[in-house]
Amino acid sequence: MSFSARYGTLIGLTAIVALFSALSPEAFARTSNLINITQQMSLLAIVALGATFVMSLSEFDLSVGAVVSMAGIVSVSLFGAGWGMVPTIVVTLVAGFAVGCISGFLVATWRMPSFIMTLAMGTIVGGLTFWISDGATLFGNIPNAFRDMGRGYLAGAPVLTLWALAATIFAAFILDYTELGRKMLAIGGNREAARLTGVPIVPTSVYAFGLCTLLAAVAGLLLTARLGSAHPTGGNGFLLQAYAAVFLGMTAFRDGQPNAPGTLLGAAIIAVVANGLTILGVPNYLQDIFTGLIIIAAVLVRNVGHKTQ
Amino acid sequence: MSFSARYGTLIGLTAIVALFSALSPEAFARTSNLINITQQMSLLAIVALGATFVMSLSEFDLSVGAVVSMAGIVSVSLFGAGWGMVPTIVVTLVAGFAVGCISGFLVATWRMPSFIMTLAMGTIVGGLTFWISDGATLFGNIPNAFRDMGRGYLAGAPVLTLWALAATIFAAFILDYTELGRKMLAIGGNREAARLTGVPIVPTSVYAFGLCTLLAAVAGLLLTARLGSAHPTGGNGFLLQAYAAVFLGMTAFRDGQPNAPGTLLGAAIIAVVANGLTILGVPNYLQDIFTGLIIIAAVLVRNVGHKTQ
Amino acid sequence: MLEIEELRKRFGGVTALDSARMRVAAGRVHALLGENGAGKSTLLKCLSGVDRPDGGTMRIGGYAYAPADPHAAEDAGLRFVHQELNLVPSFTAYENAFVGRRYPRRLGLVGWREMRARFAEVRDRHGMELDIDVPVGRLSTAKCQIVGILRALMDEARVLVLDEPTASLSEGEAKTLRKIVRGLADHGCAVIFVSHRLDEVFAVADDYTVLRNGRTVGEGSLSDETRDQIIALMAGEEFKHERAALTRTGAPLLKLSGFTPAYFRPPLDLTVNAGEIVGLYGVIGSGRSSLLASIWGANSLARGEIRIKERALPAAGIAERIAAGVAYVPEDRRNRGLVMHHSVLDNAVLPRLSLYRAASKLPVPSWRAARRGIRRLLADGNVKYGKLSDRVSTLSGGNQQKVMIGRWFTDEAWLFLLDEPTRGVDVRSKAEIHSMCLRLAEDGGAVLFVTSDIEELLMLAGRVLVMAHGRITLDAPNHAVTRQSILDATFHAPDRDPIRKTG
Amino acid sequence: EDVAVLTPYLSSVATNEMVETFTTESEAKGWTVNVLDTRGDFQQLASRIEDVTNAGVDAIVLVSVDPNQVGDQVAGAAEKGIPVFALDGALADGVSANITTDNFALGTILSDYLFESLGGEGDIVKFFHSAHPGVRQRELALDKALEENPNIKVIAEHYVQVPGPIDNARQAMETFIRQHGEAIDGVWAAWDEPAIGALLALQSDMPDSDIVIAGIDGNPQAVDLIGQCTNLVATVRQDFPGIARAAVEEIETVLDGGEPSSKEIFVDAMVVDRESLGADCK
Ligand SMILES: Nc1ncnc2c1ncn2[C@@H]1O[C@H](COP(=O)(O)OP(=O)(O)OP(=O)(O)O)[C@@H](O)[C@H]1O
Ligand SMILES: Nc1ncnc2c1ncn2[C@@H]1O[C@H](COP(=O)(O)OP(=O)(O)OP(=O)(O)O)[C@@H](O)[C@H]1O
Ligand SMILES: [Mg+2]
Ligand SMILES: [Mg+2]
Repeated sequence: MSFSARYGTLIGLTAIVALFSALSPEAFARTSNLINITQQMSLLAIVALGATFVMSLSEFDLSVGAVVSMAGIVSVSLFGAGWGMVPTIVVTLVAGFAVGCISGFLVATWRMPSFIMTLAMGTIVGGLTFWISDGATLFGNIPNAFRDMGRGYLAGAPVLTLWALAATIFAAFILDYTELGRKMLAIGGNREAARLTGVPIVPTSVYAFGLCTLLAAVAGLLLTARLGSAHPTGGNGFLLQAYAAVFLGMTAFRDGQPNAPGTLLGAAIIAVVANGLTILGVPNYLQDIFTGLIIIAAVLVRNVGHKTQ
Repeated sequence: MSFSARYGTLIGLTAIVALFSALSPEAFARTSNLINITQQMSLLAIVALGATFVMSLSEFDLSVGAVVSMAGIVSVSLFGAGWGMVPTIVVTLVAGFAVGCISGFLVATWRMPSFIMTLAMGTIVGGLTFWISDGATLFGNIPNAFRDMGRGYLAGAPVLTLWALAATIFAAFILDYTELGRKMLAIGGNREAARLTGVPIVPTSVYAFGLCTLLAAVAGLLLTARLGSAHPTGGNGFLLQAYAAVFLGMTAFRDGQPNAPGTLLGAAIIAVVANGLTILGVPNYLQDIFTGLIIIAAVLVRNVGHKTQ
Repeated sequence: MLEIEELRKRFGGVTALDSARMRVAAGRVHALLGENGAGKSTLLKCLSGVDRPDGGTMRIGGYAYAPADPHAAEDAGLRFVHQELNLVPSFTAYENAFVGRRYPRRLGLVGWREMRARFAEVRDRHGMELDIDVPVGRLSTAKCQIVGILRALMDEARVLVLDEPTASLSEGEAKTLRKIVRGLADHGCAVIFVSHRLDEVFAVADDYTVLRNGRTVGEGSLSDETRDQIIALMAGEEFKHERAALTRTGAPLLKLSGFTPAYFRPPLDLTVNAGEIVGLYGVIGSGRSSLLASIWGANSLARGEIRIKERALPAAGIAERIAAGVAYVPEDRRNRGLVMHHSVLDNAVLPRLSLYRAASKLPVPSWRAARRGIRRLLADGNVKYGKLSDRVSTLSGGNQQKVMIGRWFTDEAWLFLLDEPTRGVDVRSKAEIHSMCLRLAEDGGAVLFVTSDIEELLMLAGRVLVMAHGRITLDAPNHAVTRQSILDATFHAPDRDPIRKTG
Repeated sequence: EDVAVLTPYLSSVATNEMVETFTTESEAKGWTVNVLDTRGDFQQLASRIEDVTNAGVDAIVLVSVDPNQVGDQVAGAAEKGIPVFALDGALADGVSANITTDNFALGTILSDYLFESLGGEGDIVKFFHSAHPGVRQRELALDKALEENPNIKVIAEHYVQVPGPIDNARQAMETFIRQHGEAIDGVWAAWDEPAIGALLALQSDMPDSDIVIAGIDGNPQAVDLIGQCTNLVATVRQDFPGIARAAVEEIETVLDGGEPSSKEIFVDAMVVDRESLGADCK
């Protein structure tokens, strides 16, 4: 595999950063802005890392957006009911994990297409979220200690950036360095072969979907901490972007397999483009057009080098 | 294959209709309402039939929602600029077809993942739509003859229903009775086999994506005719629902292959559930929850019968 | 008729072809021989326009021939049955025959009825048995192979290329195929035939070309050569294949009583003892593969009692088998055996992930230990590969097969269920797989293997089982059977036809 | 009486507040209220209007939509004798009455208030969303106000993405702060959610700045933040409960066989700032 094929997407990101730096040396290229980008991409990265798990099974989980929203609403509701920080966080994460486990269980045991299963699950979760919140934005009663989990700096780095890094390491560890992760990838590669070599399909799938929505719930908590409020559809915008990040990452490394560093890179590309275009003051419709073009270009860089066979 | 496996999804739809009829004999089960459902599902069905083409390649086209919106905005803009009906329709459809052709070409020649490629394409199309419309809802200047294409009755049937039927026959015809359709399904079934036996991958993919967005543009035109206005993001809601319909249809017939009658059935399930729950006056959040549960149940009915091996 | 000179092809760092030469005459059957990874399939892929050669010339009938894609090859009158079966699983057999060709039409529409009729005619003309109305995804490997062959026979060909067409066919079908091949050659068609079954090669082919490491190292007429000479050419050295004889048996390891793989099959009783190598023979569709898969616990429809080392196991459940020390190798490596786009390492380590743990209680593999262990395992199995990180799909067919078997040969497993284990494996590696089985049996393990190759059956099995229509119709030690008694048992008439139509 | 309330924007705070008040008030009158949200989807909205028409409700209430966008369906309901009311919408054939605040006026009040607190000159950042017809009117009002105040300049603008407007606006504001820093004097937000997002960015990245932020809607979280003496100094409060209450009264009149008091009923808007909240920010 040629160099441009192996590191194409990384080269793509570098080129994008270089381009924006040249166009806006004082604003874009300033360190504080670059650091800020790492913070802006972090929630997307966390959701996308979760999606990486289900993609490694070659499945989709379309409920992630709804779970992000749900986590926010559940946590603020619990705070509102006077719960403390630890129980609130635990209950929210357990709820998030459970959503994925249910999807994973149904998908694996009944061979339901995950696309439709998780779309339905996302609708159900969205309905529950509406029920809990009555459709209103919830705020108030959020402890400051909780809010500090999603804002400010720690040892010079934005707290959110640190969370995203931790999530990346976590996902990379699971996928590359645990039996669970290898089993997920084997199922994703050839389900029947994996089954016949003794990979337990149901538990592995349940974990993959569960980890996916667990990370979505983490992102939902951090989003709430960052904003100081929770909105019943506030996380829905993450859905397509998260999968875009995973797909960008799949083309980035490892010959087309979902992988954690790639997903982080994908999220970075999306965030850099959004930040750069905003700084350049490009009108919003042109932002859309450029975003699309840049993403296509980022993938092309890699595939042009790869088009052998 | 057992009876419940073969016709499970159809049984599912029948059960749902029977349930709603029992719960609301005078409002839901009235003929006029049932006829109206066929009208309400028609645009979704048309978009979903388009998506059936790309799904038959085992690919996605996530730009369909944006193309629906674009077709509306382009047509009303052209009407506003004084264009006649025929040139307006032709230009809009050509534009819609072109979007898919570009995606299909890039996906097939460079092996770009269609998910990311068409997501980017949808973003670009969305940007263009905004540019043309300035972000505003456009209305006025729409000829009545055009509007009549998307409302009213013809020979006792809603015009939109007839369009959807025509689109179903068209899609079924292409997929089952033309070489083009068989080539699409061959590529989707085993891309390597298709390549080795000399199926032309690039032109076949270009047609599949082109037909997909062409039908999306048709739906966009009909939506505009139905509403008498065009909204720059008015079609975006079709995206996930359309794929839900295709997936429901895949579980319905033909052993998991995308197929036109199945897609129509899928769209019908979605439309019946929405209509029935509205007529029953179920609160908003419960509608979401029920919709999710019913869709899961509809697929389960089939898979339970099918869970052999 | 067909002349190939100086053909070269490299894949990255691997040289697959390095000045290969071949001359095929019209009206002759030409055997293309060589060990696994010698470059046979690559040569044929260059011929079919799938791969573009890096250098060299090809001529057909004196004219230069350089196909740009599979279509060009087809237009030039070449027909291929590739080693890896390339069928669309959701399509029926008859539609698969037309993929990439012009479909018959009625009024401009696809003529389904004519399509089916034309294919059925070809099937009947060649005397093959095949249900052509179900999606091929539901057919067994062997039936799929027949579909691929019939596809190539749909119309007149100038050159017919068969890459291991008989690898999973049993005696009867293979014989039919040989008859077809002879018939075509007699009509003036040139046939290229790749096979690792040398007796078959001698039975059907006129000429031969031997490849070694991508070079042509010998060619000529087969009537001038002996089996041993050919083997020596292929392997580059003298090599003798010993016939196994093992009869010592111990305690029962596997015991089935009233065991049914599926509701439409009759119940079976079967015991496999320690130290035994049991060969299971039968025609296509006799139920061997489903029996093996059911013993493995991969079949949720299986019912009945199954005991391994006296311990009763649930009728379905793979994990219990693995824990009990059973290993299983399916016949269809591509769809059921390997994750083709994953690396050699990932594939090799998959059934034994917990063997390479960093710490015994921690489900975290140590990749260093895994790489070391797998290198040794693959070396033991004589697998030819580039790097451990290469995709397993880049290995030659026989080497993929060896990865799939070799990965189970660790100390944990002692009862092996092998479905066509030497499918597409060259003579020398076949001997190595056989000796691995022998060693296992000598150490108190046991092997139950399915084969469609009667040679192999007699060579390896200490005890011969024959299945017909889901029943065991013969169970006798090796020394007590003859070719004829085996074939008789194969065609044992059923009391009633237990096989119901699929679909 | 059965009343169907339909909107594509239930998750927007303003819409939600109207719907909530409307529901409470009408349930107090013993009506059954069914609320339907179509998540920004107008084709669905059209279908749902058809459904409730078929189900034979006694009145239809459209919230935060221009009924012209679903003209035929509204006319269809009117034909069946079902009165249709618009809240924060517009007039159209078949609509009995539209109860609203003039969005252009809201935009003017906001612009004037902001410009005045800047002393008639300065550089502002603009957050907008032209897809929403009402919000777009506010933007047009800003353009007009800018014409009249040549010393006010828009140095950066951002089209806010929905869903997730707060976080989206926050990210854009973070970017603008790094880009323009002290040069920014004020933030004009077409509604309160982006204003909150801008404030969050300011609080974490430039806590000592005196940038003035103002929005529209009277979103409770915004009002809360104004009361806490943050940089978010004002919002133009549409009287959503007032709109909803007025609507309930009009509907009652019509259901009793009367005529609405007027086809277009405007409910006043007012500025909510520290002063009106009585906050002591010294
Ligand atoms: N796509 C590929 N990429 C890299 N290496 C390849 C590829 N295809 C084949 N090779 C290598 O080329 C060599 C020749 O392979 P080929 O498949 O032609 O062998 P073969 O003679 O058909 O063997 P077998 O009898 O096992 O089928 C092998 O070493 C194989 O690993
Ligand atoms: N559900 C079913 N109903 C009826 N017949 C079936 C069903 N499933 C499989 N069969 C048939 O049962 C036969 C047994 O196939 P199996 O693969 O077990 O036999 P085999 O001897 O291993 O054959 P091969 O050598 O082709 O692998 C096949 O002919 C298959 O078509
Ligand atoms: Mg080969
Ligand atoms: Mg078999």
